[in-house]
Amino acid sequence: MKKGIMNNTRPLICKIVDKWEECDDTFGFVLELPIKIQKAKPGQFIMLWIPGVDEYPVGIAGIKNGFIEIGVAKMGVGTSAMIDKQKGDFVGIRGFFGKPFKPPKNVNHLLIGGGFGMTPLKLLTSSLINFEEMQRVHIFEGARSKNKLMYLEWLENLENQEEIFFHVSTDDGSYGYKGFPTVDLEKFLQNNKTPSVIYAAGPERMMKVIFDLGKKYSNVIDMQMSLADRYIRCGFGLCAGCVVDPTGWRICTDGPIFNTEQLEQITDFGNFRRTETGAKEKI
Amino acid sequence: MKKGIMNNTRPLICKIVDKWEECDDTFGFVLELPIKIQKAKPGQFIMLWIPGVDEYPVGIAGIKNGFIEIGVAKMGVGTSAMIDKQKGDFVGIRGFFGKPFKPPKNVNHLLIGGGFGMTPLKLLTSSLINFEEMQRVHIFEGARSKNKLMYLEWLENLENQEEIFFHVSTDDGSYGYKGFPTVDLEKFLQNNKTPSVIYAAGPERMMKVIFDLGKKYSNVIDMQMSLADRYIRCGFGLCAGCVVDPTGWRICTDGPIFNTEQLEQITDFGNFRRTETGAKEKI
Amino acid sequence: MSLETNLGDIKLKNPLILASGILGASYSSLQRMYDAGMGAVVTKSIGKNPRSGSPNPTIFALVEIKSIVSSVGLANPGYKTFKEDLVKLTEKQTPAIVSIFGETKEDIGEIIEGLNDLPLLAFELNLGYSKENPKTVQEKVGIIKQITNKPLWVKLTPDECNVIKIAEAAVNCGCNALVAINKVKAMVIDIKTKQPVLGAKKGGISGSVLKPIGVRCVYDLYEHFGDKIPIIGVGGISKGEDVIEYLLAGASAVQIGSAVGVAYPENMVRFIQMGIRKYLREQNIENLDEIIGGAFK
Amino acid sequence: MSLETNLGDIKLKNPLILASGILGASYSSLQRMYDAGMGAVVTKSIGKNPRSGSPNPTIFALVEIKSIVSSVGLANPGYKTFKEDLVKLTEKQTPAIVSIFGETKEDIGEIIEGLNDLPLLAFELNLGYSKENPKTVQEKVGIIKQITNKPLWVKLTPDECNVIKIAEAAVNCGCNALVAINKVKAMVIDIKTKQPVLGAKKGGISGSVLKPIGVRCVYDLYEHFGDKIPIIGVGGISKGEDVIEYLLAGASAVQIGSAVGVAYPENMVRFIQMGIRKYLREQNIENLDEIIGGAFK
Ligand SMILES: Cc1cc2nc3c(=O)[nH]c(=O)nc-3n(C[C@H](O)[C@H](O)[C@H](O)COP(=O)(O)OP(=O)(O)OC[C@H]3O[C@@H](n4cnc5c(N)ncnc54)[C@H](O)[C@@H]3O)c2cc1C
Ligand SMILES: Cc1cc2nc3c(=O)[nH]c(=O)nc-3n(C[C@H](O)[C@H](O)[C@H](O)COP(=O)(O)OP(=O)(O)OC[C@H]3O[C@@H](n4cnc5c(N)ncnc54)[C@H](O)[C@@H]3O)c2cc1C
Ligand SMILES: Cc1cc2nc3c(=O)[nH]c(=O)nc-3n(C[C@H](O)[C@H](O)[C@H](O)COP(=O)(O)O)c2cc1C
Ligand SMILES: Cc1cc2nc3c(=O)[nH]c(=O)nc-3n(C[C@H](O)[C@H](O)[C@H](O)COP(=O)(O)O)c2cc1C
Ligand code: FES
Ligand code: FES
Repeated sequence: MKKGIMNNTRPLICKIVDKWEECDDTFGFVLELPIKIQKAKPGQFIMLWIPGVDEYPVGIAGIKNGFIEIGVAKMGVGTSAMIDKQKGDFVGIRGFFGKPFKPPKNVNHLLIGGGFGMTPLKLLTSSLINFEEMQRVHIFEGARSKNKLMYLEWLENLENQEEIFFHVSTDDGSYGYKGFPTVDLEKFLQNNKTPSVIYAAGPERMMKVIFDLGKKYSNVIDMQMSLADRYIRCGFGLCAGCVVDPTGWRICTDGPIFNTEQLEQITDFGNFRRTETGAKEKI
Repeated sequence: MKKGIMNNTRPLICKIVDKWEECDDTFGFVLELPIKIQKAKPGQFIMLWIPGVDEYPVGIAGIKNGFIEIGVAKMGVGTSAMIDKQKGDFVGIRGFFGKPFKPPKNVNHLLIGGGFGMTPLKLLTSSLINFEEMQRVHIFEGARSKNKLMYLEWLENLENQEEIFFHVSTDDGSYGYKGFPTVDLEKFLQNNKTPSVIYAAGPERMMKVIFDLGKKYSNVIDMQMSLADRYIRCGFGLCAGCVVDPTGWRICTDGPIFNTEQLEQITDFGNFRRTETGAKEKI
Repeated sequence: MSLETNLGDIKLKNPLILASGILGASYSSLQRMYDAGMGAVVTKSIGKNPRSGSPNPTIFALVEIKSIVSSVGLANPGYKTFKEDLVKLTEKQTPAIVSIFGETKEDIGEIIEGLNDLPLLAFELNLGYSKENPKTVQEKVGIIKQITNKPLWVKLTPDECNVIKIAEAAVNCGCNALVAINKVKAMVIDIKTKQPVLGAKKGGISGSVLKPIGVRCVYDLYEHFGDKIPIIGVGGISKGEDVIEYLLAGASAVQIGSAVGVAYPENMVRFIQMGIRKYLREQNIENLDEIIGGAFK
Repeated sequence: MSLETNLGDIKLKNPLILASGILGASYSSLQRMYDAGMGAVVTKSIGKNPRSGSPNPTIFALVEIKSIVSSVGLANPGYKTFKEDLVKLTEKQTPAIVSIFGETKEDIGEIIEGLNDLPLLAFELNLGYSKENPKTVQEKVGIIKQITNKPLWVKLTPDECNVIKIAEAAVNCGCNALVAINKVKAMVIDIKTKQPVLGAKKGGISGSVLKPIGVRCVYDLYEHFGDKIPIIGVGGISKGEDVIEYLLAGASAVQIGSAVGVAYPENMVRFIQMGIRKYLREQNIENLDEIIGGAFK
């Protein structure tokens, strides 16, 4: 019983073996894992420790042969400290935490996100590509402008493949169509009546909009959304820092991925979060 | 590395499922092990805990299918408390401790002992009977008088079998021949020139006599003796309660079985022991 | 067979209480743990003012010894804000204990006054926060008992100078139960980066390593106080057998912390209860009273 | 690469010291551990008179948490008898520290006088024996420094009221190194028989659980005293990495206890040394001085 909890929860020190600018203020990193560990599933996250600075959650963009890929967007001290790190430097990780996306078979897979929400969607995309009986995969990425789009190159190369459709939008029209990614999503849902599942990751208010939109379409059989607008302390379900009301579910352990049925019960969704002190604030 | 130390060293609570008077002031017990554990080897011992009273070392007379047989001779409070226990009562055991006898192949096996020293020799006998290429097994048991002979019935029933010879002696002649068991042992060594190994367990002064005797015969290729005249506290090599000079070997971990080469280096053998305080005293 | 237990005038349906600081920062997680089968729940320690606590990392596990090293730094929203959560929690009749801390007796007095109108089961005074001695404890317990009629539990920390003396001061001033123990001072240094892992550098340890230490503390307290005051055992409980060990040492109830950090805490509570029931059945015990302090018989 | 370390005027060939009470009751086992590769060895704590110690069980392991619960009750033959062992040990130039304990300063004075003519490396004063406060420690350290010119190490126990204050008292009276930590109070109750397992009922815990607690204590001491006094770290060391963690926390050497209770203690010492060398090699460190207190940089 205990095994599950404790597994790998002390920071494991990893070497940064690759680093690149993914887009404005956002860097990709590849970390070398010092030991063999179980494979992470799309939607799970790690706690990233910048020794002497801070520790915070980041999603997993890729994992293969003892290497893990993450993407870090500059926010404050902690993320800046990571962005200042160079190849050869060491950071710690704890994880993998949380419940993953659970893609069913024989549906349209509609991935929609923006900002660092794209990191779990990248791993989900890779995983769907290897999916046996997969249907078509549609990715809807939105950002303020072109230089804020993550994984643009990667996704465009994927687009060559049969099963992937890449819909891209920017608020300022500097790339893709001008507008929110929900525009294309809605268009798709109107034109396509086969069963679809929406996977969303990004700012919670955007996800709330997507959720309300998705509910209008009966062909949307499930929505799975990654709630990342919560303060994460322990990552393994002990501290309640990340709890949502009124269900008492922990983002870090019962989430971060929640499905339609769950999201409907979470009245905090899109509305409230708790700060580091535990006080509730409007999202 | 740690695994070896810690293995099974907290008392494991066992039910007494059988109890019988083996001989005067000496009882046999069968304990039911609550969990599956590795098989004990002849010569190893356990620490027997009488809850609320004392804990002390006893040899293993038998082990099979989750049951362990021991023999306890009344000495003081601790052994009396065990003898007062009934079927259905619970006691604790820690172990198995120590290095076992290591019988080589193609030799005469000469087992000699008395008192509670017979307990490890019983398990050794059982084990030798199952030995593939075994030679003849000779058991030399001695006691003050008939009612002090352990495993008499068991050994006499074994005597029927081809390979076992049972030589029995008492100081008062009440059973077997009158005299010390060394008399028959020496006779055997004089008449039989094929390679022999002596296994001894009993009072240390008696073993010293046997050791000096065995050294006179070149056909005795090894002597393996169980040193039990030492105070045992931890049983797993931590406290030094049982150390012999000048080698610093621990009876409980490096012994209790030592071979000829080792015994020759232990100047304490047959001469000195340490008491509970650590002070040395003449044996 | 009954799992009921009494702590002075308080009757609990079973002896399991959620420990302070564990899933205790929101009404909904507290409610969840009560619904999971706890006999009662203790909130995170609440102070006078909001605190954001220690920088991360604040909590991580040491798998080898089944334990958790942490320093949350008493992050909490302050009693005024937290009251909203408490209102929601007590509306459902959930037996709730509010853990409080404060540097001065004035701070503590203010918190108690602010929360005294809620239908709480008890207050728990967390002494792990500042350096205490019998005199400071006397003052703090004194002021609380002056303000409120609600039961007061005092939570002891093993790092303190002479736990028995601290406990005596608390008991003499009318505290209604002793809770032992809080975390033991600890820290971990990462040798590769040469840095303390915790953001606060120093912290405390909880989980399995605490069991032999907590049992000892409860045993010492029971030896000293006997039936004079109920004791609540805390530290390293993760199975039914652990609960029994604490009861035998003299605890009338227990609190569970670190073990709750699992994917399915509901199952953990059920697993612990099953262990207790199995033992009681095997030993033919009808009532927990039969074994409380049983190691002294 | 060198493993040498200095404790004031004392130079050790490596930082590993056999802890008191572990294979320390006879000259031959102490010699054996020195030959196995320890930098020095500490004897079992020796008192004025012979003591047979606690009834058995006195020592057993808790596998789940890689730790040992024990109460040997300071069994020892008394300094007069033990002197014979010390003569044999020091004849071979083995760097030996004698651990001593005593209720009164007079007892302690008598022991020191009785052993002062031996070529010992140091005395170690075990404070785990009776309840100490800064004043009693001052008296005991004072009398020892009056009688002997040999270095005096003082071993702290975490159960004590304010370790820093006790340490200050010792340092102010001229002690030459601090040793931290001794066992933490603990006990185990067997739930089937409802009995405390230890013959003495109560005891202490050592082994892996002590590492985060001991590291914290060393870190606190180094933070307080800096280079003013050498610190020797003890508690839960079973591999090279553990030694490094203590050095980073501020220890100049370490003592190893529970980990020695294995079939082949020689291999254990070699394994720990290998771990240290591997780390130094990987980190390009020539000298232990480069990392002592490194967690503060
Ligand atoms: C499940 C999850 C997955 C995430 N995945 C990624 C990712 O893949 N890439 C990425 O760049 N970012 C990700 N984030 C967000 C990232 O954790 C924050 O941006 C980061 O913590 C900011 O830290 P800072 O010190 O740079 O900024 P600060 O100035 O400290 O804070 C900026 C913002 O980040 C929030 N924040 C700070 N610490 C935490 C914390 N421990 N937990 C949650 N929020 C925090 C603050 O509340 C504030 O809103 C994820 C967050 C969650 C909860
Ligand atoms: C390796 C070994 C195997 C043994 N096997 C058996 C056995 O199979 N059957 C059996 O009946 N006895 C065996 N003994 C001896 C048995 O341990 C003692 O007879 C028993 O400890 C006496 O305890 P008591 O309380 O009855 O007597 P006490 O009055 O306490 O002591 C009587 C004698 O036993 C010795 N003794 C007491 N406690 C211990 C201890 N912890 N360790 C060693 N000696 C102790 C005392 O030094 C004294 O000489 C063995 C001893 C050893 C070392
Ligand atoms: C992350 C964490 C936070 C804690 N916060 C508090 C707290 O706010 N107040 C308190 O009295 N105890 C706090 N504790 C201590 C626990 O209530 C409990 O006493 C301790 O963890 C031992 O129990 P356990 O071994 O079951 O975890 C905290 C413990 C942990 C692990
Ligand atoms: C069986 C045993 C006996 C001990 N005896 C003594 C002692 O006599 N004097 C002393 O100062 N410490 C004694 N200790 C404490 C150790 O020296 C050491 O401080 C403690 O065990 C922590 O180290 P470890 O985790 O490496 O064992 C003893 C420890 C054990 C396990
Ligand atoms: S971050 Fe601690 S419970 Fe989720
Ligand atoms: S009994 Fe402890 S070392 Fe042998």
